[in-house]
Amino acid sequence: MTTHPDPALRETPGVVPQAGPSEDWAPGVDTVPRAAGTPEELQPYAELGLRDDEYDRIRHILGRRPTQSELAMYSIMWSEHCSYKSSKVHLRQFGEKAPPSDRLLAGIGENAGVVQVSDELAVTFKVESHNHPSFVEPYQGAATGVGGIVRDILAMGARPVAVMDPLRFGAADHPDTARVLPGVVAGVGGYGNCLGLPNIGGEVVFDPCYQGNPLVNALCLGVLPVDRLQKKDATGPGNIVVLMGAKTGRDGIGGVSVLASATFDEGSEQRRPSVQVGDPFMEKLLIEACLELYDAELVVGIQDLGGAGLTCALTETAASAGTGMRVWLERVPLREPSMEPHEILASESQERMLLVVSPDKLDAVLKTAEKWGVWATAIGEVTAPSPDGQPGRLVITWRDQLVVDVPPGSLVDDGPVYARPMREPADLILLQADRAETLPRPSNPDALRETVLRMIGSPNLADKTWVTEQYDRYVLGNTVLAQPEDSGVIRIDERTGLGVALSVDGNGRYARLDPYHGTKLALAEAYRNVAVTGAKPIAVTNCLNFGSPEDPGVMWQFAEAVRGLADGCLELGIPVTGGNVSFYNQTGAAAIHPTPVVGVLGVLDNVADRVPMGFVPRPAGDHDQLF
Amino acid sequence: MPRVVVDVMLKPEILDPQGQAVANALPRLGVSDVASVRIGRRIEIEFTGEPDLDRAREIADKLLANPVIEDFTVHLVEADETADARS
Amino acid sequence: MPRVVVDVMLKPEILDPQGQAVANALPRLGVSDVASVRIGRRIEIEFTGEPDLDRAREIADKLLANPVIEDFTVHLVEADETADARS
Amino acid sequence: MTARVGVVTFPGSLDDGDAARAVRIAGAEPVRLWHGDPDLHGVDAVVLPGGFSYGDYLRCGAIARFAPVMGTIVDAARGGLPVLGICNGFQILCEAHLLPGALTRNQHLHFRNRDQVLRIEAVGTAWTNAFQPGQEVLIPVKNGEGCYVADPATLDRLEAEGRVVARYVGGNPNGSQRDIAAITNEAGNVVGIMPHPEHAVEALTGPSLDGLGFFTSVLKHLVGAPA
Ligand SMILES: Nc1ncnc2c1ncn2[C@@H]1O[C@H](COP(=O)(O)OP(=O)(O)O)[C@@H](O)[C@H]1O
Repeated sequence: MTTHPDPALRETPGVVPQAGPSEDWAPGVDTVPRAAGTPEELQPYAELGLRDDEYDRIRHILGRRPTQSELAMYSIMWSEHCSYKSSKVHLRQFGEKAPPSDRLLAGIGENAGVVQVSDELAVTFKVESHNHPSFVEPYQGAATGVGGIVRDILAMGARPVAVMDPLRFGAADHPDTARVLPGVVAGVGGYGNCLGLPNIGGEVVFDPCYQGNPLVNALCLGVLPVDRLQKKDATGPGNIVVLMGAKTGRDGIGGVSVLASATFDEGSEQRRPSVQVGDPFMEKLLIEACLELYDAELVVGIQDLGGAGLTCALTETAASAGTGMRVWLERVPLREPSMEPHEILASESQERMLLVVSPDKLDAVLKTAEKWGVWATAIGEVTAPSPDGQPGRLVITWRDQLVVDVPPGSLVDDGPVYARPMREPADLILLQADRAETLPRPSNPDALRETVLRMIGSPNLADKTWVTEQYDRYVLGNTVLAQPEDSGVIRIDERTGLGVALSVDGNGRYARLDPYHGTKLALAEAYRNVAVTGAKPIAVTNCLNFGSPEDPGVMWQFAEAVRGLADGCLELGIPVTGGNVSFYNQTGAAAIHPTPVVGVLGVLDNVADRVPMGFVPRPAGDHDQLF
Repeated sequence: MPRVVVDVMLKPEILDPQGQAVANALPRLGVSDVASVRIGRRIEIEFTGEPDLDRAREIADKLLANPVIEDFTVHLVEADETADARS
Repeated sequence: MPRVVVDVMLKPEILDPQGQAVANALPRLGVSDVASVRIGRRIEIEFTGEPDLDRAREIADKLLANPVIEDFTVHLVEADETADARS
Repeated sequence: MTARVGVVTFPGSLDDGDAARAVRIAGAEPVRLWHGDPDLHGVDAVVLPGGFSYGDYLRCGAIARFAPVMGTIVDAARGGLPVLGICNGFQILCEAHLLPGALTRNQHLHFRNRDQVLRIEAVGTAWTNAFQPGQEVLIPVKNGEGCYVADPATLDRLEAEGRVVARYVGGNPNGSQRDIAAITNEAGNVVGIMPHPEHAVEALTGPSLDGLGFFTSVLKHLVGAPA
């Protein structure tokens, strides 16, 4: 049931062990029966980031202590990153205040929002952060950031057609910026160029507040025929669960390394890298393979593997369908055979997708994977909800040992939700009192000249060509506007000339002074940038980059920013269709400026009518420019 | 003049897409007995004076390798083992 | 298990901009006694059976090196000299 | 009868759709060819498009050269089939020894994408006969490994035989020796070019329409060529 990229090396089809899990305890593996029999065993839940009450809740849900694998899964799914536990209560406003829209085919909660733009076509777009990894390993961090957002777009049934990259670095003349910036730019370019996605815009901002915590946000735009929209639901008991793409290795499992069994030696810590390495070539093949599967209607459900790897993909697909799932974990193709169950479940190896396939289509799916040279392996099957109407359970075995038996919804939907304390930062009044009017102004021509020169020479206003030249803007042949324009414009239908305009903007300094209005300003800027091309803005995405939510001051900034964006969207009459929250952007106790980055998407019925920044002779003879 | 060679390889647990692509291509060349290929960098450093292993190690650590994903080793070679004189 | 290592370096007459960039960066790290830096590839091949130097040479000649611009050498190393076990 | 121009898709090809579009706009019928299929399906000419075949791992074009379709193309090219290699296609042609020399890492070490002026110097090839000698054209360049190198004897021979097809003008974007942007084989049917003519075929999306000349050239060539 596995295809190998090269037929010559293909393994003989594995037989799915149909027997039930064994009741014996396997040495070294923490099984469900073992967990039930050893309720007092101490578990490192605190090291995994779970609070006492969260751990108690897990025990309550399961009626026993969790196994190692289950503990790893809960710790990941209930983390801030996956559960949005601090932001959820605020983000609701995006839905509550959203104007009614008949264009929205998928909204918040899906991998990415999908907006219909013509009778036949829809577009999907989303911006996401990859800040921390990009500080540790700038090239790979940025590269895998692009790779991750592209898979989100792909999972909706869309062909990815363009990327953008809002970036923020520390001071331009700081030695560490010389390490981080070139690496990040090369990584964004290396991955996007190799995938064949034109880069149509972004931001490069320098501010000392990002010195130890650069912001690497990546946006991807995709296009799909309306009837190709994909769902993540693992519907249909008996359907096969297929893992497609790269092999699974120990990428990005630093977090769960405390679960290493005692058999691991001293050096084992070293074996658990928190950095992921991307393979854009594999992702390109994965894209083509997925699109071929969609067009042939071979998949029932699909989900990308992102931050929480298999754990997230398995639980989300099952939970959203209310079904259960039976998974044979040893069937996951591994890069390192010594991986343990909890490591396989937590791995963040890139370039993987989870498919739900009806049994009669399995062969065709494996053939398509083989044609494109990617692995595809049947690792499990969808099981029925329980007879009493309760959702099914996620049951995972490892070499016949039962290692996971959980209600999938408990990981996805029943995670903790916090209304964290908020307080206006104490220094805000002082900051706001330091008004622009009180600043010294150039009062004579020389001072004015000096000010102008200083502005022209400042990194934030300088020409960005050094960055943007490293990105392919031409590939796919549909780029109508890109750098240095206000918005990127992409033709999405060669026949009709239909196209979309996209802009991403943010200003951490404004948001620091007033997060509510600062966020509205970011929205307004992106909205204007799209509108001046001649496009009609129709949808919003956002990436909210903030410090620690456990800091009441940061939490207040966050709440204000969300309120500002929701109100702004209400006033402009366009919905937020998706986004991403990135907390804990700080060095020690010092948080970055609150940095909401807002992306606006607009539609152009005919891209030939776009208005570029410069003067352009029109066929009609009149020249026009909008400001 | 002897040189210092720094070999930088991805840590074994880190994905090496390059090595993998080469390994996957080998069957088409009729090669089927290769289990794995890993690709790293070989850096040859020539000093103005005596070759200095410690100095080379320092350069490798600071500049040539990223310890988060790579390991390196440093050793001396005689000039005639290096690129200048190959079969 | 011993492995075969193929070292591929640009021919000496071919400009190596990457090596040059590293050499140029060294003074900023306080290193001033380096005369030149050349950067090539180190390829570690693991065979399913016995390591096969001739086979490796053939692979290098066909695929791993481009004879127009590169030279290569091939040698055996014990596993403990390779990436798995570094200081 | 419209000419049929094959466009090869390797794993990792990216500009294959653009090349097919350019062929169509030039008035020919694009035929998609697959790397694993040695059959050329009776096409009259072949374009090896840009991209990152096999991820451009190891060396650009090094692995693609061994694709089944390349065996057929190499033979057919030796028999006179017009072949245009663009960017990654140029790299593949060099790796396959249909063209001399090699393409190495840009000297500034960065991927660079910009609109580039080229001077067309050889108009006798299958792919450049629509241009005037010395004509300057504006075409996007985008590559990380586009620095053309060959030994001095080879370079001298290319110059002497008029096989330098195009040179960079107004700045060399990658450090190529003698500003070489494109070369041809002795017979003039195989051309490798680093910049991307297929990205300069529509006013809406390209910096000019100059790229079309490469594709209309081959049609002219085919009409003149003995069947
Ligand atoms: N990281 C980046 N990636 C891609 N394009 C970028 C990036 N940074 C800036 N740009 C583009 O460069 C152009 C100029 O940017 P910027 O100086 O911020 O202009 P403005 O402030 O007028 O929007 C814009 O088209 C912008 O999209």
